Amino acid sequence: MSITTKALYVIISVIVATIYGLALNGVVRKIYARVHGRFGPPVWQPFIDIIKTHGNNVAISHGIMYYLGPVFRLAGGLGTYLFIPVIFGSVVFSNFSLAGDLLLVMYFIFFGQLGMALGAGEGGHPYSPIGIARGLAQMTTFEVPFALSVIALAIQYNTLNITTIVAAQQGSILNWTLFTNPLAVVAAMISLLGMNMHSPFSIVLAPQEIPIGPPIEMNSSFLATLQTNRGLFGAAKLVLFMNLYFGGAAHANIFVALLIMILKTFIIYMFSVFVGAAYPRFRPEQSMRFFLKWPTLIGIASILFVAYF
Amino acid sequence: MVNPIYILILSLVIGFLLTIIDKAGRKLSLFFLYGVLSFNVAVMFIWFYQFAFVGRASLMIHTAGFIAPISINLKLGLLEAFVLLLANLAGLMSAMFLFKKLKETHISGLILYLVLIMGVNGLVMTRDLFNMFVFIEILSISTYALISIDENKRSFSAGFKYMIAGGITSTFFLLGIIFIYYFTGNLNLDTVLGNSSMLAMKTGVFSIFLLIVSIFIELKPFPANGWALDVYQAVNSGITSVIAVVNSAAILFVFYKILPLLPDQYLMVFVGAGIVTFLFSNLIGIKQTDPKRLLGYSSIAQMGLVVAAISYTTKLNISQDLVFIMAGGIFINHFLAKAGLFWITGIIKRSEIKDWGILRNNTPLLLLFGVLLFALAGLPPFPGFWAKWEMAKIFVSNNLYVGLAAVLIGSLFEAFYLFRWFGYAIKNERKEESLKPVDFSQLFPVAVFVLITLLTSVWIMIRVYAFDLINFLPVAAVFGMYLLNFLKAKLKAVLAIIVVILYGYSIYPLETALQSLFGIIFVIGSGIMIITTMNRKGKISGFYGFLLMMILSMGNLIIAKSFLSFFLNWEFMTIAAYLLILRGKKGQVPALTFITFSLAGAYLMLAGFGFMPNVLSSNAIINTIGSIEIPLAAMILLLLGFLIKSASFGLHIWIPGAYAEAEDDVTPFFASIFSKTGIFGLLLVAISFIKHSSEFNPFYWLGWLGAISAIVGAFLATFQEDVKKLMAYSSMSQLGYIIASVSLLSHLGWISALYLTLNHFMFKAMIFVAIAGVIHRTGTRQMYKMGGLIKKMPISYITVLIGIIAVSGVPPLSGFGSKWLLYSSMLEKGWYLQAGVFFFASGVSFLYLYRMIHTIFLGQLKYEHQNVKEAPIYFLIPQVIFIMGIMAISMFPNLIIKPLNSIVGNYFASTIMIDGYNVTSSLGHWNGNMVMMVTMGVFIVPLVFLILFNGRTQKVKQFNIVFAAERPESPQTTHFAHNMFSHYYKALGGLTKPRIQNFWNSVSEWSNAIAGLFRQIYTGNGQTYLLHILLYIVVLYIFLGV
Amino acid sequence: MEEILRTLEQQFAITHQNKMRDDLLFVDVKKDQIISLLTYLKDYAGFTHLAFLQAVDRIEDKKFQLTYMLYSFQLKTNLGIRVFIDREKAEMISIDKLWAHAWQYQRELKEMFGIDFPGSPRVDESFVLESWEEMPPMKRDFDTLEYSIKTYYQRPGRSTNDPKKYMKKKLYNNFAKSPDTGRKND
Amino acid sequence: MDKKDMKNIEKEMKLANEGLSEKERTLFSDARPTPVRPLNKYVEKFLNWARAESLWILGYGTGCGAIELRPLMTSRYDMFRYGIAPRPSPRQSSVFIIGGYASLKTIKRIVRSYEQMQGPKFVIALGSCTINGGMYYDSYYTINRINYYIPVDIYVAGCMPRPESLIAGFNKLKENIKAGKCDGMNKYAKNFDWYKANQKKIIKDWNMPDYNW
Repeated sequence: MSITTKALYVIISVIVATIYGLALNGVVRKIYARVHGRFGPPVWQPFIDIIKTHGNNVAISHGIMYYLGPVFRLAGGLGTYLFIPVIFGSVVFSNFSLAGDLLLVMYFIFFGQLGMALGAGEGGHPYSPIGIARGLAQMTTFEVPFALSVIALAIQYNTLNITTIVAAQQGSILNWTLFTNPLAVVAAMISLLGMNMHSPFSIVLAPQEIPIGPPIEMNSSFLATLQTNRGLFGAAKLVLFMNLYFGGAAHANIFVALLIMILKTFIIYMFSVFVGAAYPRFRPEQSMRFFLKWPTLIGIASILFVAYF
Repeated sequence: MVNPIYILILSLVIGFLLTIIDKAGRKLSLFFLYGVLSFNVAVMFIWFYQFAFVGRASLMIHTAGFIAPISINLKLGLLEAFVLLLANLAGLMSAMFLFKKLKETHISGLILYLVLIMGVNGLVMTRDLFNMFVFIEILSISTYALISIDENKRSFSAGFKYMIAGGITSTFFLLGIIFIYYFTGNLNLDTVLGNSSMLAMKTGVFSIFLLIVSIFIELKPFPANGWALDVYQAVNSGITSVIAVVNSAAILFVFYKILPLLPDQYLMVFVGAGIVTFLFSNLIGIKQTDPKRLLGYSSIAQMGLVVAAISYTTKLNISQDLVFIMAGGIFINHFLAKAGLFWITGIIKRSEIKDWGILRNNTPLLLLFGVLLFALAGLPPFPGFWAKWEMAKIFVSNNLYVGLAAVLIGSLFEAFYLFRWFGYAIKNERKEESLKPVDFSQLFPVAVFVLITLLTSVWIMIRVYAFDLINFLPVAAVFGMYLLNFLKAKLKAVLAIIVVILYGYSIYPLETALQSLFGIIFVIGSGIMIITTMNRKGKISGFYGFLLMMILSMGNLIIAKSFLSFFLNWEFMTIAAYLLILRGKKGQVPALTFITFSLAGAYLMLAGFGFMPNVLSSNAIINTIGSIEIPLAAMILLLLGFLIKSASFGLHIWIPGAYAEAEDDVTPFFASIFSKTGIFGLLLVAISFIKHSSEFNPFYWLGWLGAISAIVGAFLATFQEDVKKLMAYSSMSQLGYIIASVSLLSHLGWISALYLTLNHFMFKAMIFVAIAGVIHRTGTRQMYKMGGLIKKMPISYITVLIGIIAVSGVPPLSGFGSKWLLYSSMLEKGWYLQAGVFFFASGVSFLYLYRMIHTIFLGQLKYEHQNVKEAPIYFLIPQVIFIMGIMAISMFPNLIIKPLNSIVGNYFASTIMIDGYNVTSSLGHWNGNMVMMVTMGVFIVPLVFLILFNGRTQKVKQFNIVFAAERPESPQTTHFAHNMFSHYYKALGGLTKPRIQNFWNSVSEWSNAIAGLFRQIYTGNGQTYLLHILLYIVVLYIFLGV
Repeated sequence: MEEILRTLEQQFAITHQNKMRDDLLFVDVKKDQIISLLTYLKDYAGFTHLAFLQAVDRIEDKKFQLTYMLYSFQLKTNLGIRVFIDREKAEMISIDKLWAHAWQYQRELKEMFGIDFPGSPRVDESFVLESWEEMPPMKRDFDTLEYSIKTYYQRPGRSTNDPKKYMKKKLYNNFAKSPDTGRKND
Repeated sequence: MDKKDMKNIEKEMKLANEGLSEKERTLFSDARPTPVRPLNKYVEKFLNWARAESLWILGYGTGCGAIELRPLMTSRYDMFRYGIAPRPSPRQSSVFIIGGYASLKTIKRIVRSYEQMQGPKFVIALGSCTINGGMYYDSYYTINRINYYIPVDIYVAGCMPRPESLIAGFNKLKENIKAGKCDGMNKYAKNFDWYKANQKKIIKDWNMPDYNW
């Protein structure tokens, strides 16, 4: 495959994911509104917001690291997405999954977070590091059940290669990890709640206490970059979960496969949306203790389950 | 050839004449005194030379014209000559030390002194039991009198106690003689020895017991030695050193002479008693704060050890060489060091070790003090070290494990109090007034003894163990740099770099695979790091010497050809590290903790090496270890020793203090290079283990230990305010990764371990150097006092940024490679839960890394740092070098993966496939180069996008923040830094309670309390002491079981 | 309560007593007796709570009237202690030693009326007004309209109406005719 | 223009920041706001549409009128359907609602927050007090005309105006934005000295930089 074709494929893949991710955000806002008994913003509101923030004609920058923070963040989102094969068997959507396996994806997630944390840190606003300190602290704990669940997968499928994991789940719906290793899925889904930073784990952004937390100083195009990443990165995470636990998206027709992906990721996302709509927010230490209690035990149980039974 | 009998005669004659000579003036009598003493030394030197180098047979001197056993006969052999040479030398030197005192005191002092020396000479030479008694009495009486030379109440009372003890032992000795005469009809030692069958029955043994026990009591066994301690404390230092050294030597020789009388099966009692004395005296020693009493306990302990060594070697009938190294080593070590130290206490005249900071003002004296103290603590290259080495081997080969344990624990106690003393001398908070200039007459004896100590050490190293010159390099470096002290620091640094380069070049041919990797870290890494120290100004004496010592001994580790050479260099390294830590501003306590833990580790290793089979090989042990099966006990002991160096969980107490309090530009050495020696050791053991795997696998547990170290280290690091402590705990955590991956004992695991080692070496070095630069500029280690320094120190910031990305394992930098290898290898091996723990630990590492980089470089710049400049160029050079290193192996992972693959290929069959830049394991794949390319791509695209789409971008300053519609008051209140992870502490801080610290604290408290308890038996009451002696004899008799 | 009042009369020369309700009384006292009076009330009579301390500008009498409003949790009674101080040289003894929170009231009075309380903590710091340079605004001789016109750019064309008349005219024309209000007006 | 002139101009562009102490001056930016030239006409039109459809209001209730903002978010009034959303940081908001009377103390914070918003930015002045002081017209501590201190795009009169009026105001604002009439930011920059003089006249303890970036 020539570089140009690959580049073209990657661009297509990224654009699809970004649009999907942002639209998903819009849909979710609509759903929230309906739950509240409102009309809610139009589904395309996230796109308008991004255009508008990009269209701001003045911006402020606190320094080079601040400038690069959103870049890091988006690069993290892009990279995470690009290391995941989105659609099983598709060349266009295979991205750069040749570069590494599941571990690479798991660690590349941190790339954006770290860069953003540094950029926000240079902003000089105390709320940024407060939010980051909370976010990182929470991250250390929700990563534990997820990591345990991934280890269980690695034992189960004897590989860390995402494509292979997806391949192993093909054939029947009963081959999905959801059914072959439900404990691992439970652990991972709980940690997904933390990853998505929906309530009850939304203390990082806590608009009331520390207005919006880390990105408080972010403005104009910086903010737009972050918003773009929110769509893309969200989609990447969901695609990862779909691949690992819900059989991935595979169909001979690429559009059907995309539809399958959209359907599956939507359902996965709805899970955290429902939980978020139903539960109030945890305090930081509560959420940390929570993740290290039941989800971790479930994760350990899933490992023991696949390793020894 | 002068007949040694003239020594006795001359001493007596001059002794009697002195009263008359003194009428002509004290000068003349002093002349005669020194004349006689010098004569003694000269005679003994000639004889010693004759015996040792010309090979003369030993000399029998018959008195009164008859042949023994009818007359008294004297014997002068190699041993006698050796002991007497030392004793007479000590006598002469002590007299010299006492020059002022002898000038003023009554003439009887001089006479007594002469008589005492005469007694010693006689005692050593005589072969007649009754004559022995006579000489003992001569010795004792002159000693009683000399004790009270200072004419104060305490010395009188001490003398009296000494007299009581002496009296009672003499009585027993006499009783013994009577019995022996009754049974054998003879008192000549040789004859009695020849007829020892006549003494084989119970009463015979009892009579010998009486004889020996009285001598033994004179050697002050625990606990029947209260009288001696008062003497040590109360008496003039010159006399004390004579009593502690010369008298003891003579009595010890008597003990040695009559010991063969006792049947072999009873000797163990004395071995036991000696070791008990050693252990408990040292235990009580840790309570002492009076240097003379402290030395007293040390003396008693050392004598106990010598007695044990002599008794044991006599029992085993081992080769004369070993006896000399083992018993003689301890003896000569004790003899020289103790005499010297007692003299120094006489010079300093401070009765609290806390007040010894005054010593700092006199560099030569401090140097002498240091050498003697290190010798006494049994560190290499001094004779005590070799003795302990041989002792460990012999004890282990004869299954005397309890004895070995007791000796090693005792040694640790001794080292602890000695180094505490040393610490007070080198460092304490107080300002000291300057020391009065020391008289040459007082300095000279000490210098002579130090010189002899050194010469003996060198002699042992060359003649007995036949070490290469390369093993001398660390010590040579210290002395070389001491001689070049007048040079400027920069010049010395350049010199040090040249030395390191030359050294690296010279050992390069000796290295293969694994060695080269560690060679890069130990030697090249050190060379780069020395550049950092070039920032120092002035002469900074005593720094580069120790630095070179550390570097060279680390280099020697990888090419060591025998266990002894390995251990020797290991100890050199420890000493150098100790001295470097001690240089720090508040280095006293951390250095003491460090040396205590290190020596504990060293003693464990010593015991471990005791279990090892002897290897004679022309290749480095790291290459030959595979063919040696390490016994399990040795393995565990060695692993424990190495784990202390690599700061594993439970043994990590020393690490924060040592890293934090060492000077800022030295800490990188510790964190990035020195800590790898422990890993090297682990690999050493592991290589042997994989070739001879046994049923019990300690490495499985080591893996867990590594995991716990990783997580606990990360937690502890998270809650530090002090940046260096944070990084220290981070090191502990990272070393936990390495320990665990070494313990995997698999191909991928070891690649991971070596990759981590190299990676940790680079990022820890660059972070610590950058931090050193920051501390240098801001003058504080507290992170919350900094902030916003990115604008002032951009290069340091970039270094730290790249460093933390490499630590945390975020792609695309090299850290991810290590994480990928680690998890892949763990999952491959089936260590699932451990892998989970490591995931958690690497998550927590984000916390402390972010905390470090944010609170120092981001956020609000403080007023006081408005004019801070970028770190000096010397700090930046190493940083840039390491950045390039990290970037190179990140971009082109094959640079490192391929060599590692081939290195580890020597031990395991390869389980990975390398295809271009793609590394495939059994579980997954990783293409470092592609990751880097993709990352750069996805980074550049948004950046260009942002630059294009941003409108007018105004660069603003630190206070232009939305502060809830207020304006920030001051940078201090706006910077979020202090107690950054309080919420995390609330949730999980319970895990960081200093349980381990508390454990070790209580260990030290308990030792102190027990020591205090035992110390109480010394009431200071003469009658009690008498009771002790009698009871002791009874107990010993019961143990003897005759 | 009666007993307390009697004690007050006998011991503290109360000049005036006014019972508004069963649980609300006012007494007037001389300036120099305020500390001893308050101490007595707080420590012996159970009036432990200082509800507020405020001032009234009695410009006609050239006096400031200070009211210390106390409350007794046992008697469930409010007791107002009124002190009249000279308006020209407005100065009062600080009671922050009796009630620590009184410093805040005193700071406010200093800012709004210019009454000084020597020794009261932070009494000179501004309380609500930032950067106020005129005379204390609550003094009745301060003309706020004039100040506002001078400072804040009145927008021309603004008219003021009496709310009652205006409402009648503009919005609720028939309001007066409604039976409910009509009766009251009669 | 040679380099020297450029430098001089740059120097003139700098603000004096006289309200700050010497030490603090280094911590605040001293750049002067400048008017922004519009982009291509069609691009600007498109962006104006986006700006109008995505109004982020600063969550800062400056006066009693803030109480009227809450109902807007409820299901009864549902401002979200107009693309209006609250935003906690001025950096990210585009609409500033002056909620009623602004006291001297508040105007300081209003100015600061307004200047911290990134352009284009719009101001809705809510209630009579913002227009002419309303019932506080004679107060010694309440300003009468908010447009002397920051440029106002839309006034919503009333005391208090109901949420419906506010929504009407928003819709008017949208119209104006789409028509390209809301140029408050440039107005502020062009008449910066006048606004600043007015602000400084009433704020006596000026302890912030002349322009809060």
